[in-house]
Amino acid sequence: MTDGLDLYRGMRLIRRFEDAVQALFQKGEVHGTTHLYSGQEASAVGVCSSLAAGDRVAATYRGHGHALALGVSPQGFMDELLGRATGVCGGRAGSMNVIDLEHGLMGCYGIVGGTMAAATGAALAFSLRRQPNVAVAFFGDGTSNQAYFAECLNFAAIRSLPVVFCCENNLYMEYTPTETVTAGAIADRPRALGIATEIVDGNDVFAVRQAAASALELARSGSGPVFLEILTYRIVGHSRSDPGAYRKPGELDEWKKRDPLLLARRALVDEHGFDEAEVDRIDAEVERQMETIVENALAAPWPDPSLPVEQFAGGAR
Amino acid sequence: MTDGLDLYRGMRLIRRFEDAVQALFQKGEVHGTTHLYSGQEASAVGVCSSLAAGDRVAATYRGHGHALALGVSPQGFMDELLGRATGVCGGRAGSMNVIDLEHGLMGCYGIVGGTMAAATGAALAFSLRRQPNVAVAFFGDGTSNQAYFAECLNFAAIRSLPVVFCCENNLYMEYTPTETVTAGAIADRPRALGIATEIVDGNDVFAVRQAAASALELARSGSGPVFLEILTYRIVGHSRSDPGAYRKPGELDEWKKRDPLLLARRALVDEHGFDEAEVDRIDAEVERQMETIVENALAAPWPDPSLPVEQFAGGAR
Amino acid sequence: MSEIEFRRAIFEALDEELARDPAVVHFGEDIAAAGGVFAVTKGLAERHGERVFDTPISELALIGAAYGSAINGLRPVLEIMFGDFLPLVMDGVINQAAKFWYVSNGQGTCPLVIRSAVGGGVRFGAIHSQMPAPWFQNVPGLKIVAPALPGDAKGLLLSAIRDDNPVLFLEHKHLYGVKGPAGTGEAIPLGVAAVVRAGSDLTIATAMKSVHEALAAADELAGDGIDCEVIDLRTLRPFDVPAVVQSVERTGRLLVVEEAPRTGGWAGELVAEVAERAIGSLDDIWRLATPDHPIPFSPPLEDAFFVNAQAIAASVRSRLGR
Amino acid sequence: MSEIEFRRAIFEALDEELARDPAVVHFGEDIAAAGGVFAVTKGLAERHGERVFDTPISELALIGAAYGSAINGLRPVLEIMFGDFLPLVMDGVINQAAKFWYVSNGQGTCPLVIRSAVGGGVRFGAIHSQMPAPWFQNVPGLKIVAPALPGDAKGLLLSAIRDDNPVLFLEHKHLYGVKGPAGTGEAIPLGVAAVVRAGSDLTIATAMKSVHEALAAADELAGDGIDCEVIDLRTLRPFDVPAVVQSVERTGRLLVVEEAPRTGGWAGELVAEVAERAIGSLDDIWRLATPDHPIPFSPPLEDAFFVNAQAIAASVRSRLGR
Ligand SMILES: Cc1ncc(C[n+]2csc(CCOP(=O)(O)OP(=O)(O)O)c2C)c(N)n1
Ligand SMILES: Cc1ncc(C[n+]2csc(CCOP(=O)(O)OP(=O)(O)O)c2C)c(N)n1
Ligand SMILES: [Mg+2]
Ligand SMILES: [Mg+2]
Repeated sequence: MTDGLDLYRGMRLIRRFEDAVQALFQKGEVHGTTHLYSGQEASAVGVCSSLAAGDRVAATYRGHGHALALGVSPQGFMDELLGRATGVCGGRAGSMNVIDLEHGLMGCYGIVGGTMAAATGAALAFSLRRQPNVAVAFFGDGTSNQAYFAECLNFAAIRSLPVVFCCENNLYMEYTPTETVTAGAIADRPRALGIATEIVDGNDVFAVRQAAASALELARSGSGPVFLEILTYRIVGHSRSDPGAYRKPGELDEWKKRDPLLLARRALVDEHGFDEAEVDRIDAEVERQMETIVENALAAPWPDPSLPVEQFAGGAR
Repeated sequence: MTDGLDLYRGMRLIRRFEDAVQALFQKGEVHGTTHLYSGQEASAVGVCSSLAAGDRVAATYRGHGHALALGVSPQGFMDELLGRATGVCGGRAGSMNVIDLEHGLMGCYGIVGGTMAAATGAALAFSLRRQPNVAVAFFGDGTSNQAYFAECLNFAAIRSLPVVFCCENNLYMEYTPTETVTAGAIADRPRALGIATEIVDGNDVFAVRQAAASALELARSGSGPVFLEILTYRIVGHSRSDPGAYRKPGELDEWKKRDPLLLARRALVDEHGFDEAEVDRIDAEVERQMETIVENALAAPWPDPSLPVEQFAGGAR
Repeated sequence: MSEIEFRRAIFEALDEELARDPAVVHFGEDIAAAGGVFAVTKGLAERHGERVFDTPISELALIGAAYGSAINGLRPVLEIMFGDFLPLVMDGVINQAAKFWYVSNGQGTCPLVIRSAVGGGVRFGAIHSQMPAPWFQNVPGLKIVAPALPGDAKGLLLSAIRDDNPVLFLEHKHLYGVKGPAGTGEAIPLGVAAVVRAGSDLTIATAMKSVHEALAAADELAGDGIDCEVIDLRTLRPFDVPAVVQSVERTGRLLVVEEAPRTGGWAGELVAEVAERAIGSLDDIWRLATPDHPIPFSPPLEDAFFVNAQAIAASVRSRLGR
Repeated sequence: MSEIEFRRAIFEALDEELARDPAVVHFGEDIAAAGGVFAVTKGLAERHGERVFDTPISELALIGAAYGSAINGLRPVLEIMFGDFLPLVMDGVINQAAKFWYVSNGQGTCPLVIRSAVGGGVRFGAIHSQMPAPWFQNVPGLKIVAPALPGDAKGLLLSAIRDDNPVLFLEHKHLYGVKGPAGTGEAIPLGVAAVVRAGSDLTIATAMKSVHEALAAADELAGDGIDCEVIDLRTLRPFDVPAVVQSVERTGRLLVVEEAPRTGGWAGELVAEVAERAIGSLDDIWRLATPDHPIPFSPPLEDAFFVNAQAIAASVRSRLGR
């Protein structure tokens, strides 16, 4: 995936996928809770479009966007969210814990900081096996105060592990403004460890892609971890039950003016020489794609609870 | 405790106490393991001599020095190390886990980083109760990579808690040189959080005392935590079973030339106008004090294992 | 008698203790300004000011803050949002809080409470549905409280906050919306079980959401002429073993129902206690718990995974040969 | 048959697996250059280069590194120096490693081993003497191995490293210096108990250091005409319940001896399993464990705290009315 339209399509798919999830939620077809990625699409698409075969990604509970950007089947993912047997994890994982190794998705991690741990471990494997791959951890701004953050940054740094830490700073940790519980600037933390650190406009997919490409190259070259702080905003609730009262007045509207899809569309037309019509066509294609996906998902079979489940890999003992 | 001779006496007591522990260990009178403080005395004495009534200290498994500097009874402490009923914790705690609230010792913590957690909590209590006290955490250089370190620094910083974090940098974490597993400089970590940070010669008790006094004053004033990096060296093994092979050639000898007791003695005579004889007298007094302590400790009664033990504070349920 | 919602019962206990005792404080992630992700603490911060506050996502620092302040004059109540995150505070609980009183030789106490939302059946998947009680059941010095009924939730939380030991207070997500008799609103002692249904053929001992399942099963079984006694354990550490033994000595049969993987859960502990003490009076003893694998997300898988009233009734019938 | 020291048995298993399989790596605090605080891994780094390495004091990152590398082609063996520090890796074990295979629906496995020195009796006090097995006994997907004999230690560690599941491998500090028959030096399957002494009056099931205590007690009791069968469980998750039930069906009595606080330990689980399956064949069933408080440092207190051969023999005599 390399051209601008592809990046746009990737983002559009995520946005419409999340819209569909939200609608299905309201209809009672998706159960439990979901954490939508809407507004942050440029981060996942910008980073994941720069990966090489064999690279691994650790995504969060807010992982739909990362998964789709990695090429995980949107059908299989939607089926998973609906708990169907045809889901990428057979319905076992649900929204927060999807794993799809074939597409480089090590997992979506429900524990804040878990992605950093997982990616650090993957990078350790790459490093010791002399495998020319990079591991990517996505996580939020609030994660910068969690134990795994500091321990993993240091561990990756001292072993010069090929890992790119992608901090998606959307200003909030659930409903609490991160700045109110965070001392200093997030980017100063990796810097204090001597880790190469860059801050990037997370709503500009081209900027993210460029920053990610450099970061991945640097990490792949063996010079150690790279930290990207990706400034973005979540234009939907944290999860299903979000009270929403925490946003500063006008903030949401301001950020909606910088919606990554809007920005990308504008750039494609104004700078990359595409027609509006071409972009519209993508929208229409994604629309149809999502319709089919939702339809199929709703018709997909449920897993059979009467099937026996082994306790351990490799047999009962 | 304010005059130079008192500081010297405090350090001398610790040194000879540790020597006595070591001797008793070799005789099989102290069991298990101990982590001696020899070489680092200026840190405990410099910091603890500046505390106010009601301040609290969290010490490590290498806590004999901190305890004695706080004024914990050397007899009670030695009895504890020998597992006697007359020990400050009745023999329940032993070398690594002593608690003596009366003297401000919240505990000696066997888990690396545990002191930072405990002191942060104490400072939270002081802060919410508007109590004009400061909590002090002692910990080592190796602790800077442990989870509690980063989480507690941030927590203390955002709540402007009255806590002084005293990092006793003795270059090693057990047998591993800390620099080999630590990215960047330790002091840059609190600095990245905007925490007031100072590095001090940890073998110069006067320097430590001065830095500690300022740090305590700052923390007490409500302006938030302070971080002191106290550069020192452990001139004995990490614990009983130390193989010792990790030290760089000549390193130990170099540091012994800067033994805090030597430096203090020199300063007392050269700068503070005391006679060598006065200092010698202290040595002799401490010598006699330690003899009595050891004698008493060896004669102290054992706890009675047949006494009933409650499961919970406040009764069986 | 007036009714109270489980969620509200928790709120009232917190609110009253905060009002009564200036040493009580409550903190956790998103509990103050937003009122908690399960809307339990809405309005609490407005009422009690700085003693109710939001924290960073720093579970290790939080348990440290709770422990350190508890041994220095506060009575902190810490919320760990989901029970699944409790492993992050285990070091603080095991190696600091639960040891303090004993190791200090009684110099001081460590009165802290950890509130946490636990349990499954709400489609939250493998990492937001677990039952942490068994992870903590071998920690001396710790109490574990696990209410089933709204009135109990309040009375037990009052006692937990007043208790001088560290207490893990488990709130089953499924129960937050449940209403029940408010009771007296007074403190209920920890460590005391309640017979919530008297019966003579069989004792079912359980806790939290499973109490409701057991009661429903008992209703169903009554139709088959099987008369179940149902015991709500209420406290999982220490168990009220005498209450269970007493009941079993009458009924001769004990079924322990637990919402946690079968192997290594607290049901085993209770079965062992009773077997050791009352093997002579026992005709039968067994447990029902979940399978030994993580909690599946998919609704049909999750529904089959947990032990519900039907499963309890079926098991009782089969074990009694009916 | 040749003899081997327990410590050396661990070394050999690590050494052989590192040599056999390039995916095996070993890391932890002070294990490489210094050879470990219990001198178990001396020389291992020299023999296997960068695959054996020292780490910072970062237990959360370590379990992350183990988990992340295990699902990406390595077979990491992580040392957590003392079992008392294992709470710091519990999140990684519970929420990452032990769930991976199931939640991924079998897409991949997570073959990792955590070695840890556990247990008391060596005057290390309350925070360096604990038995972590019970904290982990309710974690589906995890295996727990707990050898008593040097030959077993090697064979079981070989199997643990080759196993495709996360395995917690517990090494009792007291056993490091113990010597015993080397055995074949081959892998010994996990989950299989061993009858280390045959007997007909009573079954004693136990693990680790307590196996040695039980054997000594059995010798003593033989003098009184009480013939004990001693079962070394060897694996604590999953238990070899059939082996214990089989034995109990012959002897009619089961004593489970555990080195951990009595309440909520694994002995309760085993007693419950056996009671549920074999209550008809049981004349008696009970456990011996430590008191429910932290481990005291003082030698006389610590000696009285742990269950030794004398305590086992005395309990058997009293329970059998001799
Ligand atoms: C260890 C842990 N603590 C708390 C939570 C509950 N929780 C889930 S998401 C979240 C906020 C995370 O904020 P951030 O890292 O900024 O990511 P975002 O959700 O904004 O993408 C919290 C507190 C958790 N999942 N894990
Ligand atoms: C969480 C934890 N991990 C490991 C240990 C084992 N350990 C005890 S002391 C020590 C080294 C600590 O080094 P440092 O912080 O520099 O303190 P020092 O001993 O040098 O004073 C280690 C690794 C521990 N006690 N706790
Ligand atoms: Mg955020
Ligand atoms: Mg050090």
